[in-house]
Amino acid sequence: MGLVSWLIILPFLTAMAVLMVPAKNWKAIRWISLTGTGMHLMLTAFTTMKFWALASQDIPAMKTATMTKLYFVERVTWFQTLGIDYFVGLDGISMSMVILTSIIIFAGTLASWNVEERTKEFFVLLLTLVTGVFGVFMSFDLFLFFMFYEVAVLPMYLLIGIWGTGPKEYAAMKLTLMLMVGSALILVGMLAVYHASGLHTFDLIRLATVNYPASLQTWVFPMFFLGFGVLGALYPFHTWSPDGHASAPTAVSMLHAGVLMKLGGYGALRIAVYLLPEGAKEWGLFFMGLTTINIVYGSFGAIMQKDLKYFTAYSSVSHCGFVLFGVAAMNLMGFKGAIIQMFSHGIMTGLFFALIGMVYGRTHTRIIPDMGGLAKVMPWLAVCFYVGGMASLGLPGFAGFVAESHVFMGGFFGNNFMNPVAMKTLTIIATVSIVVTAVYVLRGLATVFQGPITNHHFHELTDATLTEKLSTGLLVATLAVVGFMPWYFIDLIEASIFPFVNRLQASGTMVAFH
Amino acid sequence: MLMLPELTIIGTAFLLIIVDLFLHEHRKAVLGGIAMAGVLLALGFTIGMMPQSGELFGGRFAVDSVTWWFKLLFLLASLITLAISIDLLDGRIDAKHMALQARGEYYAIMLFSLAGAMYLASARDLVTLYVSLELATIPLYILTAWKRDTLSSESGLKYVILGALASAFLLYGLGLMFGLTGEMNLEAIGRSVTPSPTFWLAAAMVTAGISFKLTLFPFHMWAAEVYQGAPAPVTAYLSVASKAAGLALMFQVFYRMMGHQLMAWAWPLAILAALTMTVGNLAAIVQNNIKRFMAFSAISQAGYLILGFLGNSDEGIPSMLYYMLVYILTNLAAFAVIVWYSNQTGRERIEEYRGLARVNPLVALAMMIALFSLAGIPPLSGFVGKFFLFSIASKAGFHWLVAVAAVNSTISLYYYLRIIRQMYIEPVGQETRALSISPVLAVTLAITTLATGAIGIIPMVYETVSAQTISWFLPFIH
Amino acid sequence: MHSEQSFILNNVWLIPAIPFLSFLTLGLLIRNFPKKLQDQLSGIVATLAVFSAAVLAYWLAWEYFHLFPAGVAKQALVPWSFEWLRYQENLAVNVGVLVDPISVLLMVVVTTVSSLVHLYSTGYMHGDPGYARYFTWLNLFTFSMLGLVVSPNILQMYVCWELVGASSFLLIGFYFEKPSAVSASKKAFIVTRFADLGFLLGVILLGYYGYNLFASVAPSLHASGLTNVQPFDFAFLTNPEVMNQFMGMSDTFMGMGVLTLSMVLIFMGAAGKSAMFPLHIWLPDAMEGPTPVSALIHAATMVVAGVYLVARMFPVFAASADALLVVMYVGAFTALFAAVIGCTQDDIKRVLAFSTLSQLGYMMFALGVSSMDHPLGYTASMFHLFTHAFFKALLFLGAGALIHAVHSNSIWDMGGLAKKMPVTHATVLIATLAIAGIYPLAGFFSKDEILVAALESGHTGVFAIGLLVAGITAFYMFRIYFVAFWGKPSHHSEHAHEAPISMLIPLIVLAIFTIGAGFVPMADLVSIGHSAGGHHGINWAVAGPSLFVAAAGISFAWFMYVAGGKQRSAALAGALGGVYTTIKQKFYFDEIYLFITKKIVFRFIATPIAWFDRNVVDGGVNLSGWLTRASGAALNSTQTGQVQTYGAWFVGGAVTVTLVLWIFFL
Amino acid sequence: MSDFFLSPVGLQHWLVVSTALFSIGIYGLLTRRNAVGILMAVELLLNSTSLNFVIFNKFATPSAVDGQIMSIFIIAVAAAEVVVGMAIFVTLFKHRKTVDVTSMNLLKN
Repeated sequence: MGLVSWLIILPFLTAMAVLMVPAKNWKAIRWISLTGTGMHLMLTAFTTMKFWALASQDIPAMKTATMTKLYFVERVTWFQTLGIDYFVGLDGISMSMVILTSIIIFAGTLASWNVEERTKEFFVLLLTLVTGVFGVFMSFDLFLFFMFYEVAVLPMYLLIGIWGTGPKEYAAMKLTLMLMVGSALILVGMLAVYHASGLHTFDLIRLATVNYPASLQTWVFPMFFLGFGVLGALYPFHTWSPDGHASAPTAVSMLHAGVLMKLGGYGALRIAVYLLPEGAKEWGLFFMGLTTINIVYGSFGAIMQKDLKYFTAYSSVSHCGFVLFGVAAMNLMGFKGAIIQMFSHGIMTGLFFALIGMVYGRTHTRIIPDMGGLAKVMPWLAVCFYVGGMASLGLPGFAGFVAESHVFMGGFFGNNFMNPVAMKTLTIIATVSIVVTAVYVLRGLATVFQGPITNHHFHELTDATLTEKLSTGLLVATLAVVGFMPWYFIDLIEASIFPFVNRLQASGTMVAFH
Repeated sequence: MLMLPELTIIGTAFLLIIVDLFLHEHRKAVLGGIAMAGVLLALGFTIGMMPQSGELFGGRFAVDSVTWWFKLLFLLASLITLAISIDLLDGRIDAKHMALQARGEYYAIMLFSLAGAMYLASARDLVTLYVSLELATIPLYILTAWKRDTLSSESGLKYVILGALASAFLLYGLGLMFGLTGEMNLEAIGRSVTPSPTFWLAAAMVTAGISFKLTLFPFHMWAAEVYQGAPAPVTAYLSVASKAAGLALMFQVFYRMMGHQLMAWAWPLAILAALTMTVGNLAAIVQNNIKRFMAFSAISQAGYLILGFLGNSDEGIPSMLYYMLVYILTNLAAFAVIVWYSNQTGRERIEEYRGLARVNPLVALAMMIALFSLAGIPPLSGFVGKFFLFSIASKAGFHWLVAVAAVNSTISLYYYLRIIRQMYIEPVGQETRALSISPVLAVTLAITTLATGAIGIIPMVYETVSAQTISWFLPFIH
Repeated sequence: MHSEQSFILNNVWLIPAIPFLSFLTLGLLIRNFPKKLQDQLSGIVATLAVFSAAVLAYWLAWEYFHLFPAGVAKQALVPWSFEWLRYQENLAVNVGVLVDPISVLLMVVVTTVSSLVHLYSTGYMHGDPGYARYFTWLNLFTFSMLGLVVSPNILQMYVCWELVGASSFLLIGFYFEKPSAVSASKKAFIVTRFADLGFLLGVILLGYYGYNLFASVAPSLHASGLTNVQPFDFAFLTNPEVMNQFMGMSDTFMGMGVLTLSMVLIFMGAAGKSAMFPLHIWLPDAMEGPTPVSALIHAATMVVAGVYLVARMFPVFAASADALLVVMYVGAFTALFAAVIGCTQDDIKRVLAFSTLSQLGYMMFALGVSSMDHPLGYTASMFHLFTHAFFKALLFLGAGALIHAVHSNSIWDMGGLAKKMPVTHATVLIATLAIAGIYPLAGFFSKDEILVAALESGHTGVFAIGLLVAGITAFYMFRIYFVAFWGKPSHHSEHAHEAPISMLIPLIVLAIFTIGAGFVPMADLVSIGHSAGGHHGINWAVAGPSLFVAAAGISFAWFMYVAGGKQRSAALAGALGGVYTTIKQKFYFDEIYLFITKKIVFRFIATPIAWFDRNVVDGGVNLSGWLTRASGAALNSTQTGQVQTYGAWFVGGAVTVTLVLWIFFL
Repeated sequence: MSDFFLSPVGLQHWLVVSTALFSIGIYGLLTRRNAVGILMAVELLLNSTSLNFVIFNKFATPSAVDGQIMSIFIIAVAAAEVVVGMAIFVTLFKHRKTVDVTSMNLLKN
């Protein structure tokens, strides 16, 4: 088994190890989980270093490539008659997402340190879910991709249903069903592409060498984009996200908002745009419009939220809008921005939800107006919250800025097949969100952390524990490292983005706007 | 000896009746063992003779690759059903509830039905087809009413009336086919029949008859009541073996008899499939009795199943057979739990499954796996099976149907999750201690559950089906 | 050119890096020490770091200004840069340091004021529970500001621009338990953020058009020695050839020329940071921060970043006459507007804040009146920036000493402090005279140059405003001076005594600067455009009236507040009636903004969107669920239990299938 | 139409008979309240199909006896089917003391 397979299987093995432990040893269970995810983090770090050395050298060569170059490829024939392979590997986009997931799950395990009810089942489900996520990010066979995709979605139902709060069954059901409708659309598109290619393979890379008939692309592309869009909280299919996040337990919210929503953007780019460039050209502006609504609408929606989790969920809607906006901008900067935004938003929301969980664990409320002056008693959490907030409003020095500036530039610079005036106008509308984001982030955080302490019980509260500090510190550091040294990250992903752009440029007839 | 498996089954059935006469009541537990041994033996013969093909009785009885697979499916379904029936028949149940009477006859009648289904797969002319079909069906009427209480008898009566109506339609259609061609042999009819109003009338009547067995809309109405009223193991058998027999019948009629017109059939079949899955799914949402619920779930599964007929695809045959296999294993895993729970507590309402995961975590896990597989969640085999079927529909250009089917899967997930929610999320209900489970049932449950997981991941099963049956139907259409 | 040999010229990056390192050290490590040690260490580390940066800055200034002989235009150097962020080919951000006259000037100003403020703060903040946190953030600010100053490209400028905004936010809200401080910090951040939206769009616009030009101009740029240049670089944007291309561009966007539009947008950012009308509302509230912070950030350094940005981009602004006119009018109006409000405020720091606004208006319109051919205003603006930094910082620190002594911000709570706090009194008097423009203090020279520039440019109206504002400035500055030092002692001020030595040293040093700064030959050091500068001397035709106006202002203040006491001013206020109230309420701008945000944005946009999302969008989702269930129930009701009904369904189904088949196939 | 009445008895006439039987069977099955009546209707249905086979045997393949064999099988199977139906009905009758199928709707919805 190669590196990539280990990256996929390790969480699952950890889950199996957890299964072996009797449920009453819940302390042992969380240590096993932590060890497993910690090992995964180290393995990821090791892989990243190896990958970086290879990929950053390929940047010049990839500038004109139309075919994704994969590293650490493993391929085993699976269902031969249908051309289904176990085909996994890494490119820059996958690598960055794997790093994200590995960090989030490690931090999430730390953040779930106080799950004492049915600990065993919790960690088994969590680790199974993560296995699915890793699988999605590293598989390059559509069937395998889809398989992992659903594995990643489904444990969420139980995780929210059992360990959640509030109207958890409703939220869990809504989330699961909406995402499943999305995956239904993906399935339709996937099969259509498979049969249209005539290659008799689900190999994504080979499928992307075909020029599909325009009539097919016209209807399959929106299927894909909407299908992935549901997971990426595309307006108006985002409403699972506030309810789901609000009801989910901490680690699940982290993982869900941090990683799972990224599957949407990832799939939209990797599959929708890459396979169907002409469809992308045709629909780009439409989806750009929708995502603009996402960005602005989400940020306005966040202003009036009373519950911290709803607040963060709407902010996620807005920020995930940037991801899809970048994808819909259909150029190098847009794609790059989308990837960086996925990463930064993942870390950022992961941080937010971890912190909300920690604050909630202390104050037993998530209602913003009920809190106040918490910075006094929990300075660590407050600082981390502010770092997250600043990152989310795109403050330079954190990853969010790198991402958003890419996305805006991508939208503004446009491309040679979409109406430039419309693109520029939409971009300008989208930029408004940076102000609105500042408004809601500062309003929300100021109410919670600043001002005098409103409730005398709060005086007795304590600051973060060691595990909590470790968990949040890791996330904060990641945000800062990417924000301050973006070139490492860009070197990591850039070589893998050229093929998307080049395939777009090479496909079909050009509609000249210039 | 191409007929060896069938003869083994019939022999076992007679043996059971005879042994039953001479056994003392408290030793009758051995009957279940005999029945299972007989089925196992037949299974062994079937597998052992697998690659062979040939004919008997002047081509009225024949075996080929697809026939073998159907027989395997029937035998497997019966074997598992027998395994999950034994507790109820041997009285290893909660004392408050009545066990089923007359074990010997029960097993024998079930084996007769099995034999009928097996002959059905081998039938090559109208006489054998009809007689074997009735041999497969009539014992089911009896089994349905086996409990002899009001509900069981009522469902038996409904089944027999509607079943007779359906076989009359089928027979009328077959009669018209005979009249159009003057042939009794299925393939001969297929070769010489030409489209005409009478042909389409006959086709419609035959389809109605088959649809009844396969529970396709709007011929499905019996299923809910019969499934609900029948004893739980019989429901299990009905939901798999009867459906597999229906599929075998459909293969016979559609491929052999109307193979040349199959391409023309695609659109009506697609509509039928779409309606069936939608109706089954929607109605399942509001059910409270788990057996009735499983009836609607089974109806929707039938809707997926016939996607394999679309577009004359050579992958359709293995896909449908594979899906049938998956469905048998998965559904019987679920039914094993349902039967067990009903044996132990007499409970059949969905709300009554609350908290099962706390008291019997492994059983709940098995149930969850089975339900997820039914809903088509990867990496379970239910997903793989559905995926292949959807692929057939997509290949035939029925993208809208794939969309309908996929959305239907989502709806089905909703109601399967209802049960999972009761088991996992809701607090513990009436039970506070773990319910006991008999070794036979435990082993059955373990095997079916593991198989449900494994045959989706391990490609060998599908590859084998595919290798053996993929171009089976080509002779019938050229 | 011997820059290679100079250590400091090659290592300018050290100047911002030292405060940054100190920030990191304090931010990450200091929390691990015991509280007492934290307080001792953080002050020392932070102050030393900034002092060493200051030393380096002076060294740099010395080296740099001696690099070029007199009369030779001082070239911009980029001794150090690296690729930080690569958007795409030919569009990257090369983070680095730019050394040119104004950046060196600003580095000197920033490090000087910052180190003095650090020193002052060790006394002023003594015993505060957030002592270590305070110095951490102060260092962060210093780093960001220095980073901003040395930016060789507009994107780095934007990055540091945001960072100073954030550190300003943190420092304004330093007393985070005080609701007014919290809301002031939010307001500051959000208003400047709004302005930065314009800046960002301007940057994107410039980047876009610059990138489109890049390929065509790159060869000639390479030929002229500009290798490794990127569209974001100032060297690129201010390159004459590039600007020619820009001006020749026929593209319009939203009805405006590309160049004008981008410059107006960038000016929007500058106006936000420099609190130009109508984005000025955050600055008076920002006085909620600790007074040294106000001195450093909201008087001397950060707020001049807007002016600095316009100066930095001046060649481009100059290429668009319309944009420059906007700069001029906004600057002049702000100068007047803020000065008028300043006359009515009672909070000493707010008066100083409005005076800052007013002075920033001066700097702005000084830029607005100049051009590449007549760069006097440019020099004057930088000169005023330079001098203002010192005397305004001095004023704030002096005010801080007063507040420290009387524990109140209101000038009416002070009074009679001249004797009790002699050093403070003397230094504040020097600064007040300087800002009033009295010869030979620093403010006189720079203000004089601005007025000369305005007059020479032919914008007489602007000149008149400048002159008028000089008088008003003298009035309101002496108003607070007289009231605070000469007025009747209140119970607050009875027990006041002189500030500790750590606070007095900065006052004294700044007073020295205030006296001396006017004599710096600014025109030799800082100039732009086609004329090589040269000292103008004092133009008495302008200086005379301006001195007269200042003296009149001082006299009126004396008349009102010393001779007349409180009654006379109250009578005047009463006579003015509604006008006075309006001015005192700052023309109700806060209320207008509050109305727009709370009433319009929150109530008519955010709330409806939240409602819409929960009810319409989510309602749609729930509706589809409900419909599914309802149709399930409807279907279920067809299961009547009547076997004959089922039979009818069967027969009907068979008939339908027959019909369908006939319709399909016949 | 008149041809039909005037021509000698042939295929069409027999088919009319069988179709009529079939229709009466359906009518009876759908409308009779008495379960025994319904089982009789089932007999009619099956007999109609049985008749069909005989007719087609006579007119389509006069030389063979396939259809007639089929009809014999149908008769046998129909008997089995009705016997089973009758047995179940008797059991049910013991419980319900009624022959009315419309009242046998405990299982519904």
